[in-house]
Amino acid sequence: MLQRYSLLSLFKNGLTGNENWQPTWRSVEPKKSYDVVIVGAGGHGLATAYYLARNHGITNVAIVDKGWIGGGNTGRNTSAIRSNYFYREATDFFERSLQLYEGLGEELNYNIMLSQIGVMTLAHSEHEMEGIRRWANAIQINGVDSEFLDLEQIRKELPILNTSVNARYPVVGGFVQRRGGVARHDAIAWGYARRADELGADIIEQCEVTNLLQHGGRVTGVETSKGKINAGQVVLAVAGHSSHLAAMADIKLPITSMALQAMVSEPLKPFLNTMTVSSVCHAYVSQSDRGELVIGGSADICNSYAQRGGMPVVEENIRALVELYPCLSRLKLMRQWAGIVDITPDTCPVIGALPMSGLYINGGWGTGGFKAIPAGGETTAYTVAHDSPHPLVEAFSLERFRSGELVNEAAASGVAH
Amino acid sequence: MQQIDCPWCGVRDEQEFSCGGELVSRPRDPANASDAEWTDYLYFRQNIKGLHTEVWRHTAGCRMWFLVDRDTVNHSITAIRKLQPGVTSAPEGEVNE
Amino acid sequence: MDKILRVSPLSRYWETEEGARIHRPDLLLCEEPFTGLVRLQLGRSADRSVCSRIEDIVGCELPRTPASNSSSACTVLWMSERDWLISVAPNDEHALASHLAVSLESASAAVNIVTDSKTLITAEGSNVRDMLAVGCSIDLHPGVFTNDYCVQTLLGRVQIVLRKTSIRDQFQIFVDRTYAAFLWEWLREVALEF
Amino acid sequence: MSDKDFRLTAGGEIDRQEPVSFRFNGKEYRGFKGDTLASALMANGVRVLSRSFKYHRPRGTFSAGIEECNSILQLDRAPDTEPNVRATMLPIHEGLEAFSQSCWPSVNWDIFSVLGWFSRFLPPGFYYKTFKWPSWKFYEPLIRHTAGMGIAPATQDHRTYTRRHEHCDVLVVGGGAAGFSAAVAAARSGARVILVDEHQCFGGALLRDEEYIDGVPAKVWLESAINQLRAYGNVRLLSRCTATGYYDHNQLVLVEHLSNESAGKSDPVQRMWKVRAKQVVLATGAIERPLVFPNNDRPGIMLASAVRTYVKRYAAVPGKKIVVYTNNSDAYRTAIESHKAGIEVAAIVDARETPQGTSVREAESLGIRIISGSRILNTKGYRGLRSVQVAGAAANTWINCEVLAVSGGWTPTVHLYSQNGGKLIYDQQWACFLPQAAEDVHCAGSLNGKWSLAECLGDGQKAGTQASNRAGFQSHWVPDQPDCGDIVLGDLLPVLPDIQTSPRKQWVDYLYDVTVGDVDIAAREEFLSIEHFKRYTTTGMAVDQGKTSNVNALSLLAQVTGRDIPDVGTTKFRPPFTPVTFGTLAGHEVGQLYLPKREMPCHRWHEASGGEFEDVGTWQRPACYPKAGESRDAATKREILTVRNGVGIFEGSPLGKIEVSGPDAADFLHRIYMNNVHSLGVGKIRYALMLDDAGVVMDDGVFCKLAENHYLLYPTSAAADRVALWLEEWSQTAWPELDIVIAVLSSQWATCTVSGPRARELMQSLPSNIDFSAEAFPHMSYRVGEILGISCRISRVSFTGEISYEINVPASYGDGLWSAIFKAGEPLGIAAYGSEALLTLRLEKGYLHVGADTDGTTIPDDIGWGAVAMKKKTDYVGRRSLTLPVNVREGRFQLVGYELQNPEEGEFLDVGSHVVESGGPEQRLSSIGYVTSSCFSPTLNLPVAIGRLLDGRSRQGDVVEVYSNGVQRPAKVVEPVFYDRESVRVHG
Ligand SMILES: Cc1cc2nc3c(=O)[nH]c(=O)nc-3n(C[C@H](O)[C@H](O)[C@H](O)COP(=O)(O)OP(=O)(O)OC[C@H]3O[C@@H](n4cnc5c(N)ncnc54)[C@H](O)[C@@H]3O)c2cc1C
Ligand SMILES: NC(=O)c1ccc[n+]([C@@H]2O[C@H](COP(=O)([O-])OP(=O)(O)OC[C@H]3O[C@@H](n4cnc5c(N)ncnc54)[C@H](O)[C@@H]3O)[C@@H](O)[C@H]2O)c1
Ligand SMILES: Cc1cc2nc3c(=O)[nH]c(=O)nc-3n(C[C@H](O)[C@H](O)[C@H](O)COP(=O)(O)O)c2cc1C
Ligand SMILES: [Zn+2]
Repeated sequence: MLQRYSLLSLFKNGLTGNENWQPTWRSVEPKKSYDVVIVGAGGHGLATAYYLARNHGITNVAIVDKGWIGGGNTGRNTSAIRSNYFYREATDFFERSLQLYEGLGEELNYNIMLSQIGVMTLAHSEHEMEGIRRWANAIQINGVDSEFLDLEQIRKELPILNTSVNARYPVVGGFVQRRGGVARHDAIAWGYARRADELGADIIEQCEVTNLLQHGGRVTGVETSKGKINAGQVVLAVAGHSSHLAAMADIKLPITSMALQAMVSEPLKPFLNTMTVSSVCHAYVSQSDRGELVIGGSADICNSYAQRGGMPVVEENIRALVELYPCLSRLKLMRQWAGIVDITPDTCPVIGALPMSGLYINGGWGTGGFKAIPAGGETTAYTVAHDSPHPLVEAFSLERFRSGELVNEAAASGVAH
Repeated sequence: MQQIDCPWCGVRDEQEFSCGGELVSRPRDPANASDAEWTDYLYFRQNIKGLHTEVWRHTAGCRMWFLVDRDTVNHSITAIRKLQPGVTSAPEGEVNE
Repeated sequence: MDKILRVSPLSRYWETEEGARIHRPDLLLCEEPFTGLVRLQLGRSADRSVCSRIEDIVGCELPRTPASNSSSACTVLWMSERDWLISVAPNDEHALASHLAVSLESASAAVNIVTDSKTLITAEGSNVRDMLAVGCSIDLHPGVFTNDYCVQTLLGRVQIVLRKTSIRDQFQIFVDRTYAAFLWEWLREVALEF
Repeated sequence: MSDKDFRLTAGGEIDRQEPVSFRFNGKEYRGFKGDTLASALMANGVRVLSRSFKYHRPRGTFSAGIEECNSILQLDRAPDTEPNVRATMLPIHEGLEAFSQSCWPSVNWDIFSVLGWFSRFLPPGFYYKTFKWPSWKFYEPLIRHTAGMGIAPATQDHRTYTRRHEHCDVLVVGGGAAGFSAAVAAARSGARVILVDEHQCFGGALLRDEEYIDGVPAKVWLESAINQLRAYGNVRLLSRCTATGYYDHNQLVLVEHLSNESAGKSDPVQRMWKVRAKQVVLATGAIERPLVFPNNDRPGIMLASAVRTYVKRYAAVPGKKIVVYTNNSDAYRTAIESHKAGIEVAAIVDARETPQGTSVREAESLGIRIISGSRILNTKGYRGLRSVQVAGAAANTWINCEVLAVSGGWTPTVHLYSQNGGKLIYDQQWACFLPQAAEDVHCAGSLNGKWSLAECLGDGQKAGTQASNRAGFQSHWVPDQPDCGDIVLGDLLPVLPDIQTSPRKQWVDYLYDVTVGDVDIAAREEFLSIEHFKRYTTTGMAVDQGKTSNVNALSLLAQVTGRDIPDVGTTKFRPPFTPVTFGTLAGHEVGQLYLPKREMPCHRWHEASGGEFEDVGTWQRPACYPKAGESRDAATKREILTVRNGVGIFEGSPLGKIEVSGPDAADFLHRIYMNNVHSLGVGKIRYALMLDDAGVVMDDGVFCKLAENHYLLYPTSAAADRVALWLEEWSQTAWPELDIVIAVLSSQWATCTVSGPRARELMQSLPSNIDFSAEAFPHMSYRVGEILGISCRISRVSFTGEISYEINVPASYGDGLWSAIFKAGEPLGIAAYGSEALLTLRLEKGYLHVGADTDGTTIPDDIGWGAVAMKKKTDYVGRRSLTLPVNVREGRFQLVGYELQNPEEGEFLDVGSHVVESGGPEQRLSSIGYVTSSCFSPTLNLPVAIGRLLDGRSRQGDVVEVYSNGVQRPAKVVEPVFYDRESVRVHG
């Protein structure tokens, strides 16, 4: 039985010397065989396991990860959440995800610290404002909140932003999705893990998949550093490693892996209550509940599986930040890191069946799959349970790269987040 | 930041270059290439974890394209070669310009 | 009608008291407007004989590596494969270009006057390497960046051609004219440190 | 030394002739030049400098270096303030002002310290377990209030920061004994050497330890090494310079602090060095490790080496009575030095049963009381240590003292080494992680687990010699064997509290208040991976990044989970080694220098004539030229009407100019352009599309045939650079066999466009050898000649729909030519027009603007070029993609015009509005098209717009709903041309 978390449980446990806290999840050794093996215990893998159990009653499931759960991009992203996409297909999907996020803390009985501080996109010229208008109007038409802001409103909401008309790139306007924001990245992984575990799924850490087992055109399991595990169905939810895993089944993907960096400043007393995004001054920034500024920008320039980045992007991000917020120049960078993101030509995910029976992918999230975790898990679980795509992700099949029916969000989401 | 040894100009900082991604070849006879062959070239990549061959251009220097054998895991570069006539690769469109 | 005046990209600074000059202790930068420039590019079929014809005209060998060669009349800077920039005294580029064009008549080649596309800034003084190193990642050590060496690189994120002349502590910076004013502002800011 | 005086009367590297006054928490104090803020406050008897993050416990200085976890202060007053400054690293200067952070109302009386009482209800990660109902939103403001450390400044930073690129053969990080002996060895071989150290003075541990090298004091040796190195031309020594990051291909980033004083504009305060080193020697030393015991965080509890440093280097006295608590012999030196300085040493408490080593013998001989085989059980003293409780023989006695100097051994500073991917191995004997030998990095000294000076010197020599050899220098230098006396080090006994039985309030991570109890809880809750543990408890996540806490934490985690320390491992080391100021990372490239910008050849004319500039890509272009008192709109309208009715002049210099020549030039371009290249005659111009290989329209421009196999391409301004690279790319990578030359001449030419019904009249009035008559020089043709005595190239192409001449002259004549034409045009009422007017002019005529009216999905057929695209049978770039299913199906977004219905005067559709339709059971709106260009046409006195619409060509005449920001307006779908549909005027 799951130990409920609440103010009361904190109090009771405090009185009894905090000795009765239960494991958040059990890290176990693999069984011989499962109905479904999910490769990758990031947000998407864990959420898939949770929804498989909760929505479809499939509980004989293993989630295997080569490292520790949430140690991939889920544990290293700038945690921006929004649903302000351009195309209907993308908006519907990401809006579903945001709605799930809004109830997730309660549902998981785990505080994911969803902080709907709003995501404000800035325009630095009339021309850019026109592009932004097209984008923001699309969002409104798709039934999602997006609010135009003129310069005066922006000044009022963000007095420390450089809104001088003499700036190198003066701000002229923008729009905001108020329901956008951030959530605590680790809590997503731990919260889903806790519930997936409770519902019966096995979480297996330090277990690297080294090969995909197949027979007669069908996937039959995985070979791992902890031995062979048989499976009826296998889901690849390995983000930057998607191509590497798919290659084990001789499948090529429309994905390039690149290092995307993020960085934090030293912790500061709260002073920034909105996330801002700018494509000219290419950086986005928000302040976490612990006080550090969380900063992101563009990816490093070439293919990489090294979870570290170089200086050019750091300098570029910080320069952009200081340009937007000149008063931050005296603050200090405390830590920088990188994750390996799986970028597709249209910057939209690939979800669904792969050309091998029983094998599915949840990947191609690129720079923006954290916000997608609840819906990604939900739709992947559905797709696996029904062996047919969930209506929300039909447009995101691998097949679109054969017919050319790309969902070209690249134009709409100019900034990576 | 990486350092790339341009076959013409010598060792320079990564920032002077553009990376064109992994080496792919454009079908020789596009008109007779199947949709699958064509989209393979346009969109699908091996995206190797480990040593692979990719194309780079020395954009801020001699503007020449060349091949780099680079390990995508540790970024070590094992070989750099000029493009030989006959070795074709496909221009990458908008990458990092 | 009045004769049409030529205007260098840093002309606005020439109208000030100090001119297009940045003067600091042990550092002097100065625009040398209208330095004659000819761009010479050869096609694949151009062979050795074409090169020797050119070498006869320019009076020195065409460099094959990032370097420059000089004759009494001109300096030839390597730009890329089969691609050179030739600098001459102001106004001498016309004669050189037509001379080259005539001798290359049948060959696959392009000879273009590009005087107006760039401007030349000379930078000298014992602080010059340190100043350039603020925004240039090339190794400028005198033992490495020797006389006549020349590279295309970035300075303050602007593309330049950088050449070491035979004069002690003196460099030439060729910069695209449309970026020249920006680079100049950058140089002025950076030079304050020295 | 009086009771109030915490400064020794002699000794230290401070300049007693130069007093410095400064303020802390509003009170004035005095120190000396050479003091750090921490040493100066110590010398003034100030013990509480800060409060901890979670429980607001009083804290005092803990270390004497970058590992400081307590004395982290706010510098200067708000709003010009700087948070999170380490008092231990900050040299004082006259007028300096600093404040404690995270406390209210004051550091001595902090109301939030009540949180300490509730600590049992605030276990690690408590916030994950609650605050979910009614919602996090409800609690967040409260929680946030307690978050963070310093206060962010609110004003612009006026200091400057600079940078420097540097190359060297050998970079030595760390200026201690090992670093210097490495640098000397490398420099002797002739290699280019850089040595950096983060402190004000070189010397590392030599500054605190009394050592001798070959009979002379180590400091004398150091002095001579520095002088020796300075004498080499190829050596650079940098102090107050931290190597913050070790990146790919041996790039290291160094941050040098130049001065403290609020400097004038021209004096940079910091310099970032980006060094490319052939070889790297890391001699970063080791950081002393605290011991974990109950209430081990009181002010006065300090690292043993730090106590020594304050006494020896700053002549500052941390307290009148000292107890040393150690598990190794090195800390005995603290007792010895303190004793020699006249500070009372109450006892040395040693966890080992039988302490051995040179220093132990020396302490014994000085008569210092040694309590071996013992532990500290507890401490007392809220705002400053008063006494410690010692276990063992003397029955848990309390010993009074003001300072407890602790040493739990040493943690090699492996950060940079690990950042670069170096592997670590665990050393059981010294209970620490050490670097493994690696290729291009050479580790030396304490970093390598060498603890005696002699070993460090030898190790440094070896590393320096190896590094220079690998960098290609022959070092023929025979290493000397330094004699540092017969030192016996003794051993080390790891001591960790037993988590199960001991009290919880024993600090592991001081800054974020992580205690032994928290380790226990995290382990119970399955946060067993060290990375999970770190994130759950926040150990090592504060500004010190766990420099003193990480190893204790992982050792405890190993203990409580029954694993070996190497199995638990370390957390990932990441740059920067110590925090780096944003301003330093931004460098000079802020404000107007943020990104390079380009000026057109006639920039100064525009400037002088009231042009209002805007950024168009990288270009500075005049949007319009308002006259005094004229609004932008009015100016634009005037400019448009002048072009329609008279003549205007526009600078189009950003247009690309690329010449392609050579025997295969026509073949090459035929493969590049969608349009036919072969069929164009000499002197003629053709409008053509360039696609990318996915079939998407990339550029529309014109090209001109100058001669057989000699073409001049005019890509659009926005695409000029990209097209040049694009042509080179295809030529180099796909068709290297084609014999062509691509000459990019875009900057060589200035382009002045004269346009309007009276353009010809104006051209004919200028002295020229070109015949401008309609017959001799028709639309879409090209002439070379002279104008006003300058050689020029003129093309008759039009972006306005009027007769236009694009005059190209060498760029340096641009400004002169422009002025002359303008003067000549004055009788005709000429006006200069800017980019705003041009956009309207081209929109009225329905001329497409690639990038605005098209996007990354637009193929030729969508904009009405489908037939041409398919007519050419041979392959060209993008052709194959045009037959993919997506590109041949129904339901594409096609170019159309829109006429707003029932407009008010001056009203027009918003660019960026959508055409909407509602459908489905919920009558949900959906977008079926966009408005991509729109304006109120002054020429037609009508609103005009173009855009793309789902199957738009078949909807001509329909009235559709256009949506923008909640408002819907009807518009009629029309042909995307509004003005001069038959193109009579351009051909005129
Ligand atoms: C710096 C950065 C910033 C970002 N910012 C945002 C943002 O602001 N908003 C947003 O929405 N998204 C953002 N993203 C993207 C987002 O983080 C990811 O899209 C998302 O976390 C992907 O989740 P996942 O579960 O698919 O992958 P991951 O969390 O990466 O999980 C994949 C797991 O697969 C495991 N794995 C890999 N190979 C194997 C194998 N062979 N065997 C077993 N296991 C294996 C890995 O160990 C890993 O744990 C950012 C990403 C980065 C790197
Ligand atoms: N006996 C023991 O137990 C023991 C333990 C530790 C040290 N020691 C003594 O300490 C000395 C060690 O000599 P050493 O040279 O190896 O180390 P060191 O500590 O003397 O010098 C290292 C120096 O490098 C600096 N540094 C570290 N990281 C840096 C960075 N990223 N950028 C710039 N500077 C950086 C440090 O501030 C320090 O000044 C010897 O004298 C040794 O005897 C003895
Ligand atoms: C939103 C967010 C906030 C973070 N805040 C901190 C922080 O306050 N302190 C810190 O040391 N690291 C912080 N990190 C970075 C982590 O320490 C770590 O670097 C990151 O998760 C990547 O893991 P790795 O460095 O172990 O590879 C943060 C990471 C994220 C994603
Ligand atoms: Zn090159």
